[in-house]
Amino acid sequence: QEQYIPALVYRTGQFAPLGVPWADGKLDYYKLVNARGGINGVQIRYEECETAYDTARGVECYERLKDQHGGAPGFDTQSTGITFAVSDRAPGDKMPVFTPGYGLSQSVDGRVYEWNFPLLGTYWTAADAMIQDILKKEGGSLQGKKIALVYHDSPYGKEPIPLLQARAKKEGFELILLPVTAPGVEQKSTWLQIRQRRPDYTLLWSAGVMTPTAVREAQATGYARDRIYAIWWGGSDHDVREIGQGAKGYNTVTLHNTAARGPVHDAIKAELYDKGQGSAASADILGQLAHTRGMVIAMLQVEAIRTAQEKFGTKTVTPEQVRWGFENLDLTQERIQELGFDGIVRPFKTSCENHLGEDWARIAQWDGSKFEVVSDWYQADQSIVGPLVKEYAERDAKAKNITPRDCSAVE
Amino acid sequence: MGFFIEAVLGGLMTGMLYALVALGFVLIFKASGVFNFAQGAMVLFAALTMARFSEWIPGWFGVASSWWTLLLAMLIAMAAMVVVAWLIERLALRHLVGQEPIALLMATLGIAYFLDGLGPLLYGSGVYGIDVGMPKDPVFIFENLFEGGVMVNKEDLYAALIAMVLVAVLSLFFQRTRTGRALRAVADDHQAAQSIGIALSRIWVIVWAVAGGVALVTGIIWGSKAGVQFSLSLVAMKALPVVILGGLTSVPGAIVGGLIIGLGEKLSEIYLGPFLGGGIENWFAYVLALAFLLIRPQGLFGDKIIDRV
Amino acid sequence: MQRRHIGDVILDIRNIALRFGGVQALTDISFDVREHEIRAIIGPNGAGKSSMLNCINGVYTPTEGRITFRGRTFSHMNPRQVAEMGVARTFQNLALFKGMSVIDNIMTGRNLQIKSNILLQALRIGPAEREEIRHRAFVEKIIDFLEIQAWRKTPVGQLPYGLQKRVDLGRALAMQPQVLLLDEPMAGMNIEEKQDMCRFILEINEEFGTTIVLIEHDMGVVMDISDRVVVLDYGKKIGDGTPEDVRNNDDVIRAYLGTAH
Amino acid sequence: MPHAESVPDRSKAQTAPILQVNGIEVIYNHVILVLKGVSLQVPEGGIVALLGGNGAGKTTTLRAISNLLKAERGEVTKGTIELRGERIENRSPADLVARGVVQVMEGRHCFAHLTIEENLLTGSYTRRDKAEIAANLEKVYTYFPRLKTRRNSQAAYTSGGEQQMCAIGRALMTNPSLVLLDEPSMGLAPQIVDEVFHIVKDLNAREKVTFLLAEQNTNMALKYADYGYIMESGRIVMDGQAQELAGNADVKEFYLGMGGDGRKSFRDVKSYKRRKRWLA
Amino acid sequence: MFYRENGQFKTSYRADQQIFPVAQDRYAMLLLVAAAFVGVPLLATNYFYQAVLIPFVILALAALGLNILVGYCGQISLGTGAFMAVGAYAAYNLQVRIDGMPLLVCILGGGFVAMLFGVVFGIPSLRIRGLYLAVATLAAQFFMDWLASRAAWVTNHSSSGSVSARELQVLGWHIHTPMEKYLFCLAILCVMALLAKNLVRGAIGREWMAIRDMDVAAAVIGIRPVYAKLSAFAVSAFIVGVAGALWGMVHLGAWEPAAFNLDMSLKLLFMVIIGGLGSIAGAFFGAAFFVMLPLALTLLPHALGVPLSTATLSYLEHMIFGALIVFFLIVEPHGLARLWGTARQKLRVWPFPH
Ligand SMILES: Nc1ncnc2c1ncn2[C@@H]1O[C@H](COP(=O)(O)OP(=O)(O)OP(=O)(O)O)[C@@H](O)[C@H]1O
Ligand SMILES: Nc1ncnc2c1ncn2[C@@H]1O[C@H](COP(=O)(O)OP(=O)(O)OP(=O)(O)O)[C@@H](O)[C@H]1O
Ligand SMILES: [Mg+2]
Ligand SMILES: [Mg+2]
Repeated sequence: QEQYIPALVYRTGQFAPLGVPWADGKLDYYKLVNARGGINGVQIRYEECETAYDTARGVECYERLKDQHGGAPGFDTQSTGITFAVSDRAPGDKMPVFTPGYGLSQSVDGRVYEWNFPLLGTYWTAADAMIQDILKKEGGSLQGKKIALVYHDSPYGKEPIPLLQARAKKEGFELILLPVTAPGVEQKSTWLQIRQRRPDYTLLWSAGVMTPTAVREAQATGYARDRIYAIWWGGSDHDVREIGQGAKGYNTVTLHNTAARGPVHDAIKAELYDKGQGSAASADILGQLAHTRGMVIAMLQVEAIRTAQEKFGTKTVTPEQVRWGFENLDLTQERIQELGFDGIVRPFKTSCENHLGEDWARIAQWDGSKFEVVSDWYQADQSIVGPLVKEYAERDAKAKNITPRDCSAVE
Repeated sequence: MGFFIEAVLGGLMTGMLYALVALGFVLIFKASGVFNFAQGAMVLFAALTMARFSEWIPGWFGVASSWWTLLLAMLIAMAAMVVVAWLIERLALRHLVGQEPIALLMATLGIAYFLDGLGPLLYGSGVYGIDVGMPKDPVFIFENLFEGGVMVNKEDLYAALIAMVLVAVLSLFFQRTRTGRALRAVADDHQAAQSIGIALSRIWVIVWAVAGGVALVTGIIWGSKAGVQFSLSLVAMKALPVVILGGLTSVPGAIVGGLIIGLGEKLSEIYLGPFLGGGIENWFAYVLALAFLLIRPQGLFGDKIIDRV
Repeated sequence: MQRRHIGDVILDIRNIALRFGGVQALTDISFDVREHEIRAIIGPNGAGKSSMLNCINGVYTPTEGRITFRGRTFSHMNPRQVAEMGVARTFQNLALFKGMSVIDNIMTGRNLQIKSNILLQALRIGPAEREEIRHRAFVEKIIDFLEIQAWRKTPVGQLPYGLQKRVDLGRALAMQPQVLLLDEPMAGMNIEEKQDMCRFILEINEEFGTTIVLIEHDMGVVMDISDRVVVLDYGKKIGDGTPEDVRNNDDVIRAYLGTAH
Repeated sequence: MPHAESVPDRSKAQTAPILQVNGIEVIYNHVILVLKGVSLQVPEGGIVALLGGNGAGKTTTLRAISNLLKAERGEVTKGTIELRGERIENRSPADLVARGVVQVMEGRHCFAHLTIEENLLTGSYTRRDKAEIAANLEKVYTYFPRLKTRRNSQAAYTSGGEQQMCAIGRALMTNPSLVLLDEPSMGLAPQIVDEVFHIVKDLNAREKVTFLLAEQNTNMALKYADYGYIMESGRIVMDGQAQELAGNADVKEFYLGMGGDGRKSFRDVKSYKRRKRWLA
Repeated sequence: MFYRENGQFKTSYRADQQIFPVAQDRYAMLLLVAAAFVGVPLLATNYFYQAVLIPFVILALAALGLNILVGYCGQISLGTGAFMAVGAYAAYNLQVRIDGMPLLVCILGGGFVAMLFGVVFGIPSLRIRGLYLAVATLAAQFFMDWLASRAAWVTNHSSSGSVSARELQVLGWHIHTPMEKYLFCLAILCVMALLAKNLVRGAIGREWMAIRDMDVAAAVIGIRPVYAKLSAFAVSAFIVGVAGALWGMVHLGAWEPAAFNLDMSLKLLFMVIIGGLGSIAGAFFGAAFFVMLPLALTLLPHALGVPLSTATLSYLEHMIFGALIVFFLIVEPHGLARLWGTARQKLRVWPFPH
């Protein structure tokens, strides 16, 4: 018996440098699960579908794979755009969409977004963690400070804006918005504006070539790199490796413990790479941000399937059952240890209202040759994020004619 | 004031970088009447070849990267571009003699697809660096005149110089040499050029190889700024308004167009952008080009469009 | 053969000058064209004959001078106005619509008369369709007249040169013009084809009374069919009169005819 | 070395054919059969006229010889073409120019954006000797003084006749031994037509350049040519010495416009009975 | 020998002016339409609808619109994606902001707004020509990209700039299933194609082609370039706008500005050129080519079980795709429609070679 899992990936196109290790991470974890005997004895049968980060192609993949081999247990689309497109189809198709660390921030609200699971954290989590770190550096007050957001001009890049606006109101800093048109190979005017307005900190919501270009421009305009905070997609080794010393001090926020290696990495090395079965070209990839992120995402999915299996007592599970699994995921510290992810993720528990679980993030800094974690764990401030999620989710519910579920009635 | 000068200088130097890309378009258009949409793909391909070989060669010879390994990598990349030029002529252009410009444009789009696939297939899809020792940190001039001085980016300055030299050499080549004249003849009328013994295939290989060389220079400069990755091919889009503003057929036009677009783009983004929500430079460049074209439909320096009855 | 009655001046050209940058294409040209006559313009290559026609029908704007057409004087016009006033022309270097069939090319000549709007045309109901058929019938008559029935649906780009010239003439005729300007209608034809062309021109002139202004290099043709001839050289008028006058004019012989004729 | 090759062997007798076309068939676009077996010979140092009405296939024949068909999506499907005994169907046009065969295309085809002088100079693309090029240029200017006065204007802005001269001059710049001349008289003033034919004759006599010319102006062509072929609908229907042809009754009637009693006025052709050949 | 028009004499100009003068063509066409409406729904799977049929129908419509501009009027446009986007966002806004707005009105309204947009961006064509114009139309593309992500009212103040359509229904018919979506789009396509065909074979179509082939001559016979060009932009943008509305509202359901980016514009231009400029059928051929080929390239290795990595396959796909485009251009620069025409001509003389 097999459990089918489709994997949307982008190994080509603009964002391939990120997509390739991400995809390899997912695959490596599936392989590891299989090598360890499968999910409760059920082997995973995975299939890749290339999206090239293109929404139309992603939708095509989704349509093609969703009903294959007894139904897919959910999609990790790896793209904000594809998530939007698929989220609208998901309720009709009864298909869970899980977007750890990306996607729609308000889909935390499981009453409205029954089928979406932004586990571990959203862009609001990331933005809030950055502000908290800055607050700490500034001794608790941002009154009169200026913070710039340099963002990829797309839905992805715009996600943190509502949160930052709320934070700006609360902390009394000025928020400067500087959109960069995709792909972002040319950012001279953006950085000249930064030079002109001299923000105290700059947050970077970048992707692909936009990241190294931004760091180079910061260097060329003499903007201190240690005042830049990038979202996790701008925090891979390959984003700054070529810049080396020039990027020293550059910060990024991470959902899991970047660069930390848990026992699971050793297991993958021993079970796969040492036997020549690894997905990436060499075991050097192990421990890199995007690869580990892929592993974490695959792990969450496998855990949701396992939860569903145990609840419904079947071997292969239907998408609806997996949805239940996602909604009742309880990743305890023991379980994390058992899986070999200790030090990488922290325990959390999802529920009908809360499809996120708990969001833990921390800051890592480039020391000239690698990323080092430099902060403690942060969690988004619920007094700010909570109302935002509620407001946006309710607005969406109205627009799409969704009656929010009554969670007290859900078992 | 100091900042304004900085913005102007920044704009002008960015403009020179655009001009470099634009030059590739102009070359091929001037010599064959083909609007080469594959220029961006050629930039990427050349840069990838250069980046990979400059990384591999020190490994093969067991030496540290130095000027001669870079030079060798550059020669290999140039050779690769000549081969590409030759193949393009052999397999595509030769069979499309005398077709409509738009069919040729589409063919170059096909070539772009092909190269976009081939490059990463051969060289991988990671981010690679090209380090030809371009200085990265800013320098400040006029520090006694303005507070904080005027910041100039040395890398841009070098790049602008290289662009200028290339343009000068190519202008002379077109106006003064036998081959230059033949190139212009081919652009006007493929058939007539053939009828008087101009071997189209040779001409085309030459132009495409030269355009490949320009692509290589472009690739090295942009690649050393942003790293060599897939998106590098998109710098070509930034050069399009430059090409039409300067005139499709004018080598000096590429420079002047580049300067105007670079400057207009940066100033508009910095001084106008905040009122419109930012991110306007992309379309503003086109609007600027359009404004000029309404006055001179063939671009500032382009050959006049001739229609007689 | 019965001669037509040649009427009053229909087209009067006064002191036309035309300059392109440094090239003075036309200098102070004046001549007139009478109703129903066949007026030829001759002159060496580059004399400015085509430019003259271009001035008349609004493709070029003369730098100086006036043109009076049926009592209305103008110094510059746009081509559409000229077309509406009933002036049609053919071109020296074929200016046909290469991608279209012969019928469609000639139908374009009827476009000024088409009244139904774009919506009616899209739906192609009632009046639009009837109008289309009416014009089609007219065009078929022209096709019969020019004897090109066999090529009605061929794209004109594929026709031999001589036939293209006829289609060009057909397109102009479809406008039912009062004045027809012909720019070297017989270039590149052999005798027989020239004879055909002459036949068409004479028939048009006689049967519809169309006034014709003709540029032609074949002196045989010019001498035989034109009523009066203007001679241009280097943008200047060097002769004007009946074919006989012109043939014996020394200036004309020197500048144009050469001694061989 | 192509240069040496292109210089014809002048000592050979005039009769040896420089060009021999044997039964060629040409198809356009894979479907339109235009030449249906055309054979002809051009003797070294001769002037041969190819006559025929519109659409007879004259241009196509010339294009087949100079191998310019490809760009028109046409191809030679049968027959052979030989230049001095060597098969040339698969030679590129540039090769042929190097061998001394050049075509002056119908409809001028000057390089619109180049000046007249640059147009002429492109003609010497296959030549390398600077002195020779300069001499050739002078020669062309002496043949066509009008070009000299317009040497710095862009070709597109010159009149039709000037462009025709430019096209011929440009071909002469290649130092040809065989010129394929397509409708040289089209659109030229009578004086210039005379001039052009004079020049042809002159070049032929003085420099032993061979000409194959396609013409509608039968009168002129037969006056200057040695030999003539008459084409109709893709076939050669008649050939012979120029004088013979000029004297032939049918030719007189159909191509020279002369009935039994001399030239007819164009005004009278209305009543003139024609045979309809269009539908042949 | 069976496919020929011999013996089918036309006794009136009306008969001669039919869209398909050859009777066999007429029957074939009727059969095809019947098959599309009745046959396909009997056979197709949901995936086939979503991945092939619906995109095909909508892209064919967009290509049809673009072909009017590029193929018939000779104005090359790289801004088609923008026209589609305008259609989509306008339709979306009509639907969300005005309660009870019928879907058809939304979609046609989208077309109408796109038409206005098209006319505005068509104005430069009065002066600028050829490739200059082509590049200049990119202004429309980048402007729309910017507007959609910057102006909040365009996306009805959605925080992230992505929007999703509401429920679709026409006269009480709820369009839910892929089959219903397909039939809805197909019906619109058929109507539009018929209207477009009427236009291009009528007076206005001749004006467009005249402007395309030789604008000076066109002006001399009294065609106003302003009217001809702008009407081509208007009609084209209208059709493209409707296609955009369908693409957004019916096919995607939810979309972000990138759905109508430059890539879309280039693809559509590809379609009309590979399909055949200046031919209604060309739009269909082109769209079919573009929908099927990448899919075939993706599925083929799967079917054959070739063990290549996703990335390698994807790059090979790119290369093959590029190579095939060049190949088709070489085989027939005038597009698949012309290839089809030549084939028919051969069929007409079959079994004789010429
Ligand atoms: N658009 C233009 N721009 C510049 N010069 C022009 C233009 N049109 C014509 N000329 C010049 O004006 C002069 C007259 O040209 P035109 O075409 O009227 O001559 P033509 O008498 O018709 O000669 P042909 O008999 O050879 O056709 C020529 O010298 C030509 O170069
Ligand atoms: N590119 C083409 N595609 C299709 N048919 C063509 C093409 N070129 C020429 N033809 C056809 O071939 C036939 C012969 O044409 P060709 O040009 O050789 O005639 P010609 O004798 O030179 O006539 P003219 O005196 O008018 O120049 C004509 O019927 C023409 O329609
Ligand atoms: Mg003229
Ligand atoms: Mg000919």
